Amino acid sequence: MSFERNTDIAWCPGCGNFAIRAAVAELLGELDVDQDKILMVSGIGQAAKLPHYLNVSFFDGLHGRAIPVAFAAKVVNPELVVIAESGDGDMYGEGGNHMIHAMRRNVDITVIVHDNQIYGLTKGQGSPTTELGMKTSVQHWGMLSEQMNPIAMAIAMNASFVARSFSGNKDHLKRVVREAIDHKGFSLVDVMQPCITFNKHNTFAWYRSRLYDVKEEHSEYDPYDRVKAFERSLEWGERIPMGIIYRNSRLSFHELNPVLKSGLNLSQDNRPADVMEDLKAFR
Amino acid sequence: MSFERNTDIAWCPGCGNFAIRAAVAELLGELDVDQDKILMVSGIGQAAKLPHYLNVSFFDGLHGRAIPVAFAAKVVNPELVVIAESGDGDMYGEGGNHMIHAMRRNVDITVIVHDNQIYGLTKGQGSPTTELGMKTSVQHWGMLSEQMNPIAMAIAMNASFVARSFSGNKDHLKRVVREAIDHKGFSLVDVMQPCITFNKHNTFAWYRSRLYDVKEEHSEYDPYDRVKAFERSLEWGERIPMGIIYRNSRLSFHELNPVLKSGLNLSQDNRPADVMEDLKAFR
Amino acid sequence: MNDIMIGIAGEAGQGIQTFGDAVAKALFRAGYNVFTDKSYHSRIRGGEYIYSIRIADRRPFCIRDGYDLVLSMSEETTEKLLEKATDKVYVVADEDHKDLEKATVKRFSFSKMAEDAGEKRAVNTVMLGALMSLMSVEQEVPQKLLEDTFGDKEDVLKANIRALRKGYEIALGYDLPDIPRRDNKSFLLMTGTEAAGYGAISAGCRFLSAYPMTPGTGVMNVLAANSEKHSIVVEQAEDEIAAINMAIGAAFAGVRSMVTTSGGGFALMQEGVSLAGMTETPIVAVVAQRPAPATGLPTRTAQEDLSFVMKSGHGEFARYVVAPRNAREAFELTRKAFFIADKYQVPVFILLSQQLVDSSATIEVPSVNKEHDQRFIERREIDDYKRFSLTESGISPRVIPGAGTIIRADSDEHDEYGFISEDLSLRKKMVEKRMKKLTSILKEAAEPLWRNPDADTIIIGWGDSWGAIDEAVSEHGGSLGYLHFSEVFPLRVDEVSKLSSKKLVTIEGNYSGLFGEYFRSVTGMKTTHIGKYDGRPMTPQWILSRLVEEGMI
Amino acid sequence: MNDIMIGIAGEAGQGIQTFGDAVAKALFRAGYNVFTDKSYHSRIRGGEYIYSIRIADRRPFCIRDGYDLVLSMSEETTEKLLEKATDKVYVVADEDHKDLEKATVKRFSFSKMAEDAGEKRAVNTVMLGALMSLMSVEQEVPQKLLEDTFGDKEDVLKANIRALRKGYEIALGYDLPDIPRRDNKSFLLMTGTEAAGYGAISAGCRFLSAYPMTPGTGVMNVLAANSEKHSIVVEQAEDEIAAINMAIGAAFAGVRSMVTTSGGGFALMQEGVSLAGMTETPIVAVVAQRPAPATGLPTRTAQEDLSFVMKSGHGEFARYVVAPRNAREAFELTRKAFFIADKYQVPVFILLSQQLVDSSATIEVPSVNKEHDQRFIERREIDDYKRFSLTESGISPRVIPGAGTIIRADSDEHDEYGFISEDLSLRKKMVEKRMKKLTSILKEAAEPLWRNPDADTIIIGWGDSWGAIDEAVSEHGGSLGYLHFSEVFPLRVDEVSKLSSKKLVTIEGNYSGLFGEYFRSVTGMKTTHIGKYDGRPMTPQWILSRLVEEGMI
Ligand SMILES: Cc1ncc(C[n+]2csc(CCOP(=O)(O)OP(=O)(O)O)c2C)c(N)n1
Ligand SMILES: Cc1ncc(C[n+]2csc(CCOP(=O)(O)OP(=O)(O)O)c2C)c(N)n1
Ligand code: SF4
Ligand code: SF4
Ligand SMILES: [Mg+2]
Ligand SMILES: [Mg+2]
Repeated sequence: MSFERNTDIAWCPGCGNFAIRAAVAELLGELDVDQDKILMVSGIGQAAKLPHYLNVSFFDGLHGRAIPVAFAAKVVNPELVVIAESGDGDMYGEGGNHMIHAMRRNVDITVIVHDNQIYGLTKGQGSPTTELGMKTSVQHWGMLSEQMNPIAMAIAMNASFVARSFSGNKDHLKRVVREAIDHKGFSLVDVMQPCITFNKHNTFAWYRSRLYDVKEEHSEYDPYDRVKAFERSLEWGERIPMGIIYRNSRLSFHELNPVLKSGLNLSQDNRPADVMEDLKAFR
Repeated sequence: MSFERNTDIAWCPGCGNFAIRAAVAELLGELDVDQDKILMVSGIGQAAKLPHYLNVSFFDGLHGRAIPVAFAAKVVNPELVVIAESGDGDMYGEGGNHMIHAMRRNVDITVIVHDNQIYGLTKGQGSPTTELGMKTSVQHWGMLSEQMNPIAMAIAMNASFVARSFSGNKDHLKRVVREAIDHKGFSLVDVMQPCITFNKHNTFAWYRSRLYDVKEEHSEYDPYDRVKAFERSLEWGERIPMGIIYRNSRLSFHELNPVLKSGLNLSQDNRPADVMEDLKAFR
Repeated sequence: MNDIMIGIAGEAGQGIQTFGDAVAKALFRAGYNVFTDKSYHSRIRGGEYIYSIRIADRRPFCIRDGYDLVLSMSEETTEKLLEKATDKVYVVADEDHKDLEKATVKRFSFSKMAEDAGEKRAVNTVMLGALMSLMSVEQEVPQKLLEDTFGDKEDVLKANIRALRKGYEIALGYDLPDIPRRDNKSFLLMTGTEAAGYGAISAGCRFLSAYPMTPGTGVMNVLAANSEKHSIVVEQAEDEIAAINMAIGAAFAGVRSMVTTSGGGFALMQEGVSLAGMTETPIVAVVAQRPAPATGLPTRTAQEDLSFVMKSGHGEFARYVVAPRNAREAFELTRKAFFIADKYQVPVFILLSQQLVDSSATIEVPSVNKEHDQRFIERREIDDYKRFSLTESGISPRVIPGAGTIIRADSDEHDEYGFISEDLSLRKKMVEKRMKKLTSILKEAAEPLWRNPDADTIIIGWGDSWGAIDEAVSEHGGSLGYLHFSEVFPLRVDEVSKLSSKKLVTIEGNYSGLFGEYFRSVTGMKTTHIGKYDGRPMTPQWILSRLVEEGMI
Repeated sequence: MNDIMIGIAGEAGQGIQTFGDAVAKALFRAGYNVFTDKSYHSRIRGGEYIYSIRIADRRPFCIRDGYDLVLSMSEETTEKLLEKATDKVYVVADEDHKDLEKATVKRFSFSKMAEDAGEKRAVNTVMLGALMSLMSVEQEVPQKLLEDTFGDKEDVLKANIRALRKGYEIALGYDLPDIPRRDNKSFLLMTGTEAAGYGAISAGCRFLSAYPMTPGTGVMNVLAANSEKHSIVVEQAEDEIAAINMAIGAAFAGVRSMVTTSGGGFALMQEGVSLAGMTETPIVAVVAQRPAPATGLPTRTAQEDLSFVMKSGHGEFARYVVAPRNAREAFELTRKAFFIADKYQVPVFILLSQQLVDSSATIEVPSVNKEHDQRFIERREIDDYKRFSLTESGISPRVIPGAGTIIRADSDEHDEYGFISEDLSLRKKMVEKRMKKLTSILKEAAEPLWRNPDADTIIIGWGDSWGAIDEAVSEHGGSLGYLHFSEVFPLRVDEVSKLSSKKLVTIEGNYSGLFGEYFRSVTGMKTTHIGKYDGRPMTPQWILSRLVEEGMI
C-alpha cells in the first residue's frame, strides 16, 4: 500500500511541500515498521497539513505544540515511531520553547521542520528564519530581527541529532530522515522548502545553487565534533551546508527513565492501581 | 540616596541573592542616569523579588514574562534604562521562547538571570540549568534532562552581549552588569547564585573554586569571535568561565526601526491621530 | 427591499478578492448601497472563494440567501453555490465554461477580449467592464480604480483600460431590478478590519504587538501599513503570550497599545489578561471570532467566544467588552475602548468576527468623540507616589515611568505603593478597589438598541448579528422586535421590565446560547435560543424561517 | 461542639510543618478527630507560619475563629495571631520568649531539655512530648512517629526519644475540655493533595505533566513519589502549555493522564483545553485555586476560578467540572473525573483550593467505585475506522494508536475520520455531536447535598466551603439550611422548586458571587451574595456573623 493518500491537496501547485510529501511517503513505505505503528504529530500551517495527505495515524494539534504531544505519545508507547512535523513559524516561533526543551529531554522522536522561511498559511509574514531585510505584509521595511539559525541553536542545546536537508533533493531528504528515525533520541531535520507564493527570494534555484552535503564536500567532516559542527552551522549565504551537521550519543529518555527503562509500554499496561495498602500510611 | 530599600526581605539569610542586590544597588547609584529613568522588570520567583528591595521603578509581572514587558517599555520610551531580571526557571524555562526571540530583536535592554540552578520559590524542583543527576522533590532519581547552557544558546542566537558572573564576586558582577547596560543592544548576564536552601550542590565554595574570568585568564580572548566563544561556553566542570564570553556589533532595535530611528519617544509623543484624510481612501 | 445579490465564484489564487473589491468599490462610487461578504477556505490556492456583493435600495448590513447574478470562475464552486440559489439565477461565465445542472450558463468571450486588449491577465478587467456597463456605472469610475492599481506600469494600465472598454461593450443581458443611486460622498465603504484599525490609529494607538491569526491579522496589517505615517510600532511577536505582555509593557510605559488575535491566540493571552487586571494596566485586545474549538474553521465566522472573553483571565477584576454591530461601530467603539481602558485602567476587549472583519459595508463617516482622546495620565514628579492608592472610585491617579516619579506595579497582591504584600485586610480592600470600577463602567455603556419594543416576540442579540436581525425585523413587521447589544459587559439593561410577558428569543452565532445564559444570569429571564454554528453569517431569511420553526412568529 | 484550637505560631524555616504534622498525626492515632490548616507566606524562610490543629467531638472540616492554646515559636507571629484569639488563650513558649500584650505567656525550658537530651535541634520533640502528655496520648504513639522519621539515624533517634520523654514530664497546665477519643482504624488523616493524588494513582493515571505552581504542585509530588511503584511517568514541563499538550498526547496514545496547576498556570492551558475538547481527548486537570488575579497570593485560598474554569477554552465543547468538598471527595471525585473523561472523551476539571490542598482532615476511607475503572478503549484492528463517527450519544468508539488501526485527530474542524474538513453542514453535525454529550454527563452527576431544606434561609455553596457551611448550619439550627454542590458543571438542580419563596444566599470564596451568577443563569433565581476574598478559609463564626449582618438570619 502506498503511503500517499489520494485526496485533494490544499497546497499551491508547485509548492516545495509536495516533494517532502513524496519523500516521506516513500521512506515510510521502506521502513521496517508496521503502518499502524507510525504516528505523525503536526501543528498548524501549510506544512502541518502533511499527515492528512499520507496514510498514517496522526494527531494534528495546535499551532506550535506538536512536540509536547509527540513527546508524550512516544513516552507512553515506545513501540510507536513518532514523527513531529510542521512549519518554521510553528516550530521555531510559537513552539520555540518546546523545541529547545525537547532537545534536553532527548526522547526518541524525529522532528521535521518544513522551513520555507515564511508564514505560509497566514499569508506571508516573516518567520524566525526569514532573512534580514525581506519585506512582508507586516514587515513593510523588511525584517529587522536576526535570522534564527536552528541548526546552531540545536547544537547549542546539545540536541542529539541535527540535520538539514532540501525538499528539492528527494534522495538526500529520504536518507537524512531515515537516519533521523533510526537515531535513538531526539532528531531535528530542518528541511529547506520553497514557498513559491510568499517567499520569492528563497526559491528552488536559490537553494539548489547553495546547498551542499557536508559529508560529500568534506569527507573528513565529523558530526560528533560539537565546536566544528557549530562553526559549520554558521555558514549561510553563497554556500549552505546540509546533511547531518551534528550528532552525539546521549542516552535517550527511555533509556534513562526508571519507569520506562525496562521497556514498559504504558499504553498497554493500563490497569488501575490498588492503593488500599498505600492509604494505610495515612492511619 | 541609596538604591537599597530598607525593608523586610523575604530571602533566606545567606542566600546568594543578597550579594546581587548589593552589587546592583551600588552600580545603579554609580550610573550616570536619573533614578526615575531606571525601570526594572521582573517575573516571579525568589530572584524576581529583587526590585522590591531597591529604590527603583519596577514592573513585577508574570512568571517567565519579564522580557516582553521590558522590550516594549524600552521601545516606547528609549530614555529608560531597562533591566529585566529573574530566576533561571523563569527566564530559561517558562520564558525560554521570549529569551531566544528577544536576542533576535536586539532591543537595548539588560537581562540579569539569577541562576541558582533550581526553582527556589516553589521549593526546589529542577530548573533548566540544574545539573544532570541532581535529586529534587520531583526528580526523585535525579535530573535526566540535559543541563541547559544559556551562554551557548545565546551565542547560537547571536545575542549581542553574553556574559556570566557570580553573586560571590561583587566587583566582577558590577563590572559586567555595567558593561551590559552600556552595551547598545540586548545583553544577557547569567549570574551564578547559590541557593543555600535547595541547591546543596552548587554552593558558594563550589562556584568560587571553579569560576574564572576569561579575559583575566586568557588575555588574548576575543569575545567577538563567535566560534571561539562557543567553544569557551562549553566549559563547565572543574573550570567555569565568566566575564564577557561573547559580543558583537549588531545594530539595535531602535537603530533599525524606521519609526524610532530618529529618537522618537512614543511615551511622550502621545497625541491622537487625525485620520479624516486617511478615511477618504474609503470613498 | 429591492436588491441584487451578485456572487463571484472561483478559487483562491484567481485574484477574486482584488476583483471583487474593484467591483464593490466601483458600485459604491457610482452611488449604490453596497455590502460584501467573502467566503473562502483556509488555503492559499484552490478551494472555494466566493465574493458576494449585495446592492440594495436601503443600506444592507448583511447578505441574504440566494444569488441573482453569478460570475462563475470555477465550475465546481458555482455548482455548490447554486445549491442555495434562486431559480432565476443568471450565471455568467467565460466561453470554455461547462454547462451546469441547476442553471443555464451565459457564456461570453472574456478571455479572448482580454487577449485582444493586449493583456491576457486582464480577464477580470473585461468582466468588470461588462458588469459596470450592466449597472450603468460611468466608465470613469472603474477606470480610476485601474489607474490607482496600475499607475506606475503604463503599458499594463493601457491594456487594462482597453480591456475595460471591451467589457463595457458586452451586454450581459441580465434584467436589473430598479435600485436607486445617490451621492455617496458622506459615506465610506469599509470592512470591519479597516474600521477597527483606523479607529485604533485615530485613538492614538502607538504600539501593536500580535502574532498572526486569521481573522485577527487584518487589524495588524492596517496599523503596520500606517506605521511610519502615524508613528506606530507594530511588532510581530514570537507568540501570543509575548504579544500581550508586550502590549502591557508599552501601556505601562505610557502609550495606548493593543493586541489583535482570534480565539486560539486569545486563549494563550489569558494570564496576560489577568496581569492587566491586577496591575491595572489599560490595554485593548481585539478578538476576531471564528468557529472553534481549537483551530476550528479559520476563515469562517462565529459568535462563540462571548463567555470566554467575559470570563477571561483567572481571578476577578473589572473589564469592559464591546462587540460592534458594524464597521462604523467598529471604528467608534475601538476609540471608546481605548478611552475606557485609560479612564478605568482596565483591559478592554473588542469582539469582532470573521463576518464583520471581512465584510465591507456602506457606512456613514464615523464620528470622532473628542472625549475619548483623554489619557488620564500624569507626567510629573510626585513624592511618595502610590500607584494603587485606595480611592472612592477605585481609580488611582496614574503616572508613567520616566517623568520624575518612581512607579511600581506588581502581579502579586500589593499595597498602595505597588509593593508585594501579604497583609490580608489590605488584600480585601484591593479586591474591592479593582472591582468597584465596574459600577462606573456600567454607566459609560450606551443603551442597547430597541426596535418595535411593543412586539410580542423580541429577538435578543449582540454584536455583528445586528445587520441580519434588523433586516429580518424590518421584513416581518410590527409583531417582531429586537433588543440588541454592542456593549456587552457590564450589561446595561435599563428597561428590562418591558420584556416581561413577551416571547424572548436569543439569536446568536453559537450552539449554547451564550448571551441568553448571560442575559438570564443578569435579569433572571429565560429565553429561547436559536443558534447558527455552521460558520456562515446569518441572513434575514434564515432568521425568519427559524423563528417560524420555533413557533416564535 | 466541644473542641480545641491549637496554633503553632512561628516562621517558615523553623520546621513547623513537620512539627505540626507530627502533632496532628499523633493526636489522630490517639483517636481524636483532627483537622489542620496551614497559614503561611510565599517565602522559604521567615514570615508567618501558623499551623492550626483543631480537635473536636465531631469530625471537623474547617477551623474556627480563635485559638485556645498557642505554641509560640515567634513572638511576632503570635502577637498577630492573638489579635484574633479568645481572651482565655493560653500561650506556651520557650524560656527566652518575650512577654506579649494580649496574653500571659507560660514559659517552659524546652530548649534546655532538648540540650539535656543530647540533641539541641530536638526542641520541637520536647514540645511534642509536652503536648502529648497534656492530651493524655500514650507515649508509644509519638515515639513511633520519631522512629519512622529518624529510623536510619540511631543516635538522633535516641536523643529524640529522650527529648520526647522529657517533654512528657512537663505539665503545661492547660485545662483541657472533654473531647472523646475512639478507635480511628477506619479513618484516615489526609490532605486534599494526598487524597487527589492517591485518587489519581488509584484511577490508574500513568502520566502526569506539570509545571510547578503553588498550591497545585503537591499533587505532582504525590505522583512523583509513587512513580516507580505505580509505573507513572511524571514529567516536569518547560511551561504549562507543554504540560497540557503532553497530557493530551499521552491520553491520545491511550493512558489516563493529567495535569495539575493553579489559576495562572491554567490560564496558559486554555488553548490546550480547547484542543482536548475538539479532539475529544480525555484529560483531567487539577486546578488548585489561590487568590488572583495574576500572581495574587500564592499561598492563600480562594474560590475565584469557577467561571474561568467552566468557560475555559475558546469555542464550545462538553466538559465536566467537580469541586470536592473535602479530602474524601477529592479522592473519589478524582476517580470519577478520570471515568467521565474516558467515558465521554472530554476534558474534566477538578477545582481544589489552597485550603483543601493543605488541610488534613479525619476522613472515612474513601470508597473505590469499580465502575470508574472502565476505560472505554478498544485495542483492535478496524478497517476504515472513523474516530469521530456520528452517533446518537455523540460518543464515538475510541481506538488508540499502535493496535492495528489508523487513527486520526485534528484540531481543525474535521470529518468522521478526523480529516480536516471545510464542509459546513458537517461542521454543524460535529458541533452537535460534541455538545450533546452534556445531556448524558448531567445524568452522571450526583445530587447536591441538602441540609434542612425546610429552613427559611438557604445557603447555596460549592466546593471546599462545605466544612464551614455545614458547621454553621449545625450551630444555628433549623431555620438555616443549605444546598451544596461538588459536581458543579453541568449543574444538576432537581428540586430547585423547593427554593422558591426562601431567602437564598450564596456564600463563596470570591467577591462577585460567581456561583450565584451561574445558579441564576440556570434557574433564574436571584441570590444574595456573601463573599470572602481575603485569602483565608471560611469559618462557621464568620458565616453566621455575616448572615446576621445581611439580615438573612
Ligand atoms: C495559537 C495560534 N496562533 C496563530 C495561528 C495562526 N497560524 C496558523 S498557521 C500560522 C503560521 C504558519 O507558518 P509556518 O508554521 O511557517 O507554516 P507554513 O504555513 O509556512 O508551512 C499561523 C500564525 C494559529 N493557528 N494558532
Ligand atoms: C504561570 C506560572 N507558573 C508557575 C508559577 C509558580 N512559580 C513561581 S516561582 C517559580 C519558579 C522559581 O524558580 P526561578 O525562576 O529559578 O526563581 P528562584 O525562585 O529560583 O529565584 C514557579 C514555578 C507561577 N508563578 N506562574
Ligand atoms: S503558500 Fe507557500 S508554503 Fe503554502 S502551499 Fe503555497 S507555496 Fe506552499
Ligand atoms: S530558597 Fe534559595 S534562592 Fe530562595 S531565598 Fe532561599 S536560598 Fe535564596
Ligand atoms: Mg513556514
Ligand atoms: Mg532559580
